[in-house]
Amino acid sequence: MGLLDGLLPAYYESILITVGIYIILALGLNLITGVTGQLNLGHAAYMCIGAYTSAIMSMHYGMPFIVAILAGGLLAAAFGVVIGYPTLRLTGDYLAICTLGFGEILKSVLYNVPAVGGAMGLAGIPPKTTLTIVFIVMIIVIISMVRVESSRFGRALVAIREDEIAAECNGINATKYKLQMFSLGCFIAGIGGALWAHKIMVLQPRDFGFLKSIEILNMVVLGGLGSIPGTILGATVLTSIPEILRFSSEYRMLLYGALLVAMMIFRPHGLMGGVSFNSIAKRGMRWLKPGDKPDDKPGQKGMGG
Amino acid sequence: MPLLELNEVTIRFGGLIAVDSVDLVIEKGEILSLIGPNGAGKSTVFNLVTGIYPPTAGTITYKEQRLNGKKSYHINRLGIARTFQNIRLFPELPVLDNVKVGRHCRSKASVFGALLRTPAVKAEEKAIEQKALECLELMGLDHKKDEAAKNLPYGEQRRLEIARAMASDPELLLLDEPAAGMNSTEKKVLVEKITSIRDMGLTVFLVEHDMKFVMGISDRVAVLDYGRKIADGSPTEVQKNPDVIAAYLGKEVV
Amino acid sequence: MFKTKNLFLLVTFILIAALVAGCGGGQTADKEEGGGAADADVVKIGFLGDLTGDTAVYGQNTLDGMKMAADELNAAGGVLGKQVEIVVADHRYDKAEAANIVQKFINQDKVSAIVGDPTTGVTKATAPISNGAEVVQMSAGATGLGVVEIGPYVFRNTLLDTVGGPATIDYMINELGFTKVALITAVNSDFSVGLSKIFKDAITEMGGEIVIEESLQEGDTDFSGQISNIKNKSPEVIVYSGYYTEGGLLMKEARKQGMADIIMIGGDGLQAPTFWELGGDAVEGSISYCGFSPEQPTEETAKFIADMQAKFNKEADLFNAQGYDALKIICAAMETAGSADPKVFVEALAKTKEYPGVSGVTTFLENQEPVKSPVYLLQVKDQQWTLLKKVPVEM
Amino acid sequence: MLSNLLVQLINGIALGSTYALIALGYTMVYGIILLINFAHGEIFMAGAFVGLMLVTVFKVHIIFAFLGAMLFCMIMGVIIEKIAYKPLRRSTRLAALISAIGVSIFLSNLANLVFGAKPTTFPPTEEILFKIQTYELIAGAQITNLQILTIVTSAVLMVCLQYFIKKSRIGKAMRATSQDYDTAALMGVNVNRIISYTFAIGSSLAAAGGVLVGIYFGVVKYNMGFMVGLKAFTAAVLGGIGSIPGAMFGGLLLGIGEMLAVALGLSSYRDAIAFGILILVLLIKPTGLFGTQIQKKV
Repeated sequence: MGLLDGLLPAYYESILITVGIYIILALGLNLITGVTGQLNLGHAAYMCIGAYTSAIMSMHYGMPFIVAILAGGLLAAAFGVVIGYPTLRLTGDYLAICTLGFGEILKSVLYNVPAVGGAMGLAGIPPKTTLTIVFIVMIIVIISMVRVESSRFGRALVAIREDEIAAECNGINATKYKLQMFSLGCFIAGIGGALWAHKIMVLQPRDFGFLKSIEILNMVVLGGLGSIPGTILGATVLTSIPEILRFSSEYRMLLYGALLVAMMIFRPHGLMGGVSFNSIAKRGMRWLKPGDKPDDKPGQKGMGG
Repeated sequence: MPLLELNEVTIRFGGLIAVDSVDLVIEKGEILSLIGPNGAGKSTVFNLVTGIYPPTAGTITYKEQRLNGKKSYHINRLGIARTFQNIRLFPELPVLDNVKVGRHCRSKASVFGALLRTPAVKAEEKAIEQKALECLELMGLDHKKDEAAKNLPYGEQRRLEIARAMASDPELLLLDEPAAGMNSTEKKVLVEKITSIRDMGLTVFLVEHDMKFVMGISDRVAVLDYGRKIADGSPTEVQKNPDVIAAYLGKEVV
Repeated sequence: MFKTKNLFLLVTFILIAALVAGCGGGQTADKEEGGGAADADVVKIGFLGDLTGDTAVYGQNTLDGMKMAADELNAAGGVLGKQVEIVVADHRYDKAEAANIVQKFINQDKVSAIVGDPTTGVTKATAPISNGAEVVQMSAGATGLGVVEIGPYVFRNTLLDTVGGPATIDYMINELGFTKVALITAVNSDFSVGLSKIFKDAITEMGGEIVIEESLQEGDTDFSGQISNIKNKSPEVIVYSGYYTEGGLLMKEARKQGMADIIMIGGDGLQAPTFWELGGDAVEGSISYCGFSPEQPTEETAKFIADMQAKFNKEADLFNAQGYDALKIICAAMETAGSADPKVFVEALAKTKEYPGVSGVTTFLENQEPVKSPVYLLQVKDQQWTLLKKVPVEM
Repeated sequence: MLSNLLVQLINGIALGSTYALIALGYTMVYGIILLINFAHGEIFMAGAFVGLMLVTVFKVHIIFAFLGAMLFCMIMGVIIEKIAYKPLRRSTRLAALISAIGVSIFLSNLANLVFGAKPTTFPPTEEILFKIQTYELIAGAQITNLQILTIVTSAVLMVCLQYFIKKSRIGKAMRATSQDYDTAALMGVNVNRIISYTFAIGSSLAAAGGVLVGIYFGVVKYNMGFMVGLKAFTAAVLGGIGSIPGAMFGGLLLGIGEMLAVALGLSSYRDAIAFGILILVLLIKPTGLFGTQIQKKV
């Protein structure tokens, strides 16, 4: 059994798992859109690829969960390369609409492939995603993102976002870096999708539509583009708000829409725009730094719940 | 053997010939200035050399290598670094990180290296920081290393661009109007800095409007007008050249 | 500078919290329309459905039916002497949210049973959770494969397509004599894809011929292309496996393009007034199967249709009826077992026999599958479903 | 087969002309403030509902309902701009985009609350307009009077718009603003007013599209704006966003492309084909069919 599983009431555990998965997904998108500035409106497509791949791996080939997760991430990354290679030379909104288009195409194709169940989708995926596993993966992804951010690679990505021509003139092969970044972002999305698949147990193409991509994008923008703590906060807030607003059933999405507008007007750079873990650390805010919490060192992997 | 050689280089934008079969030679260790009226094609020459535009005709050779068709990042790695007329820093990044980016082509940690943070990567990162600090010190900006580049005053932003370019250990430094918008004290400092850069063994190729600045610093001056080179020689020779005077004061003088 | 940032975050959270508190308060009052009884005196039943997403229309209608049932029960003294309270939650067709909701129903609200979701996908994503927690979940509409197999606490109240589909095709081929068929599927609807397969097998088995297969997307409105293709192949009948919205639009388009006499044959997905509201004269003569007949209504059905009209000012549809029945069947089982504890009343529920619901007479088989017998074949005449044939079902 | 192709071509033109009407709004707004106005599809939906309400509740003649819907959405578009976009004029484009998405979510859920999720029906065409008739064209192909009406109305509106943009003072100011926002402002163009005009015109065209689609398909739904909006935006990009003839052409091309896909028996891949066309065009000509190549300035 996992270290964290069963400590909390099942409802909270379920929400925390969802939050964790969304943090992972949002961090992947933050790398693409926040750090490198390439607007991606089709992030859910890569999540979808990861989810389907891992589900097939678990169900048809009986692979261990870790293999299924990695396979999901890798195939999503491979698709990221295939899609990214021709499209990443487009800029701004043209890239955005291409990523959106790919998402819709993928959905449309999945409806027509009987091998993955068409509209009925895949069902009976073993529920292997536990809070412990999500937490471990999330911590790994957060640490990776922090490391990327403060590396030569991360600086190159920000340079591309800030001024692509100046970046090229300073020795950065923008096309190559964008492609690497895009596939890394897609890899993370694929992993998030794999965790999702093994929590929800059922996959249908319509779960991964444009709205899902927008939902993840909202998390990144709300938290503050390019800011890792911001993205984590954004994912947490936006995943919990609908849960908190649960009782206003009919008015919930109405409020959600209004909240987005208000947020952008009063705080266009997001809740924590420009805040990084390093800057928090520098200010002595040790309690927000990853690795400080006692639960950060899980002794063993949780299997099954 | 010259360091950089432009041989009948031409570029056309639609019907407009921005640079018209220009020949230009830069020798190692000199300071060459390219001057000319507005729209003469000076910055375009820089953009051709740094691979932003591919030339329509002609060849550009750097240390016996053809630069035609090479990408900007490749050219940077070969040892050419530049600044921009309309400052192109990475505004949201801190000053130090701007310079660290400049070191990019002289370091090699990959994505995986960044993720694993191997000792080699850590050592490289340290070296990058060291180099970046040196460059900042050289341009007198080390006390501002943690500030966001966008918050620097104009003159310091120009100096930061030079620091960033220096971080890649270039042999040839292209400076696009480095003195623009500076007051005379700042210019004086800048002249010192550029001269000391040349004394470090670098070759400096600059585009400038300010005649006094150009004449004071340059070993040689070339003049462009309507995309054509109309003069090339020592500052005093160029100042006396009737074509140059005509280009600056108007055709009716001729 | 950092302080202002902190302050801002604080203010944001307070605002959000206030917002939540405000809304929460308003809604709680709203949903306790059965009377403000204390927790111990109510039987809580969760409604799991989509109120704002792609499938909102099915969710909203199921909920309306459930509200009707709860009101009636409460007016008559409730269940086991307690008031019935519906706990409402919207998952906007997001399975992650649906899973969270079910966890909340079970652990926070401590519901006795969950009614919902009409779609097979969400049911499959949530039923394993309720089954694991030993709480009854009854889907009011999921017709796909592999639902009740999830476990002993999972039920569904719907007419199974494997029963109604072949009966309808049999009537079409052997009594109406239509053999050249155009089959249309809504590719993004699991219900339609499943039913199309049943239709297709039945057609080929009984000697019919599918001259053209077309597909559409649920939610689209432009079917001119599909109809043009179909017209080109001149079939004798259009068989459509999806829901009423697209069904009505398809027939309207067919008339527009001059296919004057062709009729549509479909599943119980066509069972809603929307079908002729959208299709108008074009759907006259169309046939579908269903678990009940409004023309020869049982007492319950007649009353239900009238009450829906009175309470919500709308004509009852299939989802209204299935939601209504689901809640009542569960409550009846509670009465029989004398307990609102799912571990106790689940046995009584599984033994439900010939329950006279408004969506048909329901019996649960050994494997929990529902059977509604007889199956009624209905035809649209003067914008009403009229009885064509009763087909008894062998159990 | 040939007649079927012709019929599908006509179907495609009818569908495409509604895409084009909506695409114009996207393209005009984008041309001026570089914002993908995601709420535009919802304005289209609102237009359809307003038209429907005017016809059924207020018993207005369809022509006045059509104009009424255009007027209503004109005001609505301007108000949306003032509330949700204007305060964001100087912030990042992504912030404005998210705001637009917020408006879109808000409006469609508002419609869901007010009208319910159930599709609402438009009165039959013979009651509000005329009886549907089919006319034979060459080679057995047919066209209905409703299709003719849809195509002609769209075409008339688009010609009017083109004339307005080219000839009127406001139109010229719009073109100036879209070419260079700051310079136009410096030259004395009241940019705020021009933006309001842009939203007004774009929104009223979307409303016109909404009512036309409502009549044509007979159904109005709270989420009808989403996919149509996405397709119309695709059409705008296809044609070269910012270009008005581009939007018209892109709309038609997309409509015809979809219908040809259906004609070839690929109706279940319809969306995939629509977006596939888009991606291909962008890869071959990154600024869209009618877009102008912008020389990167260094």
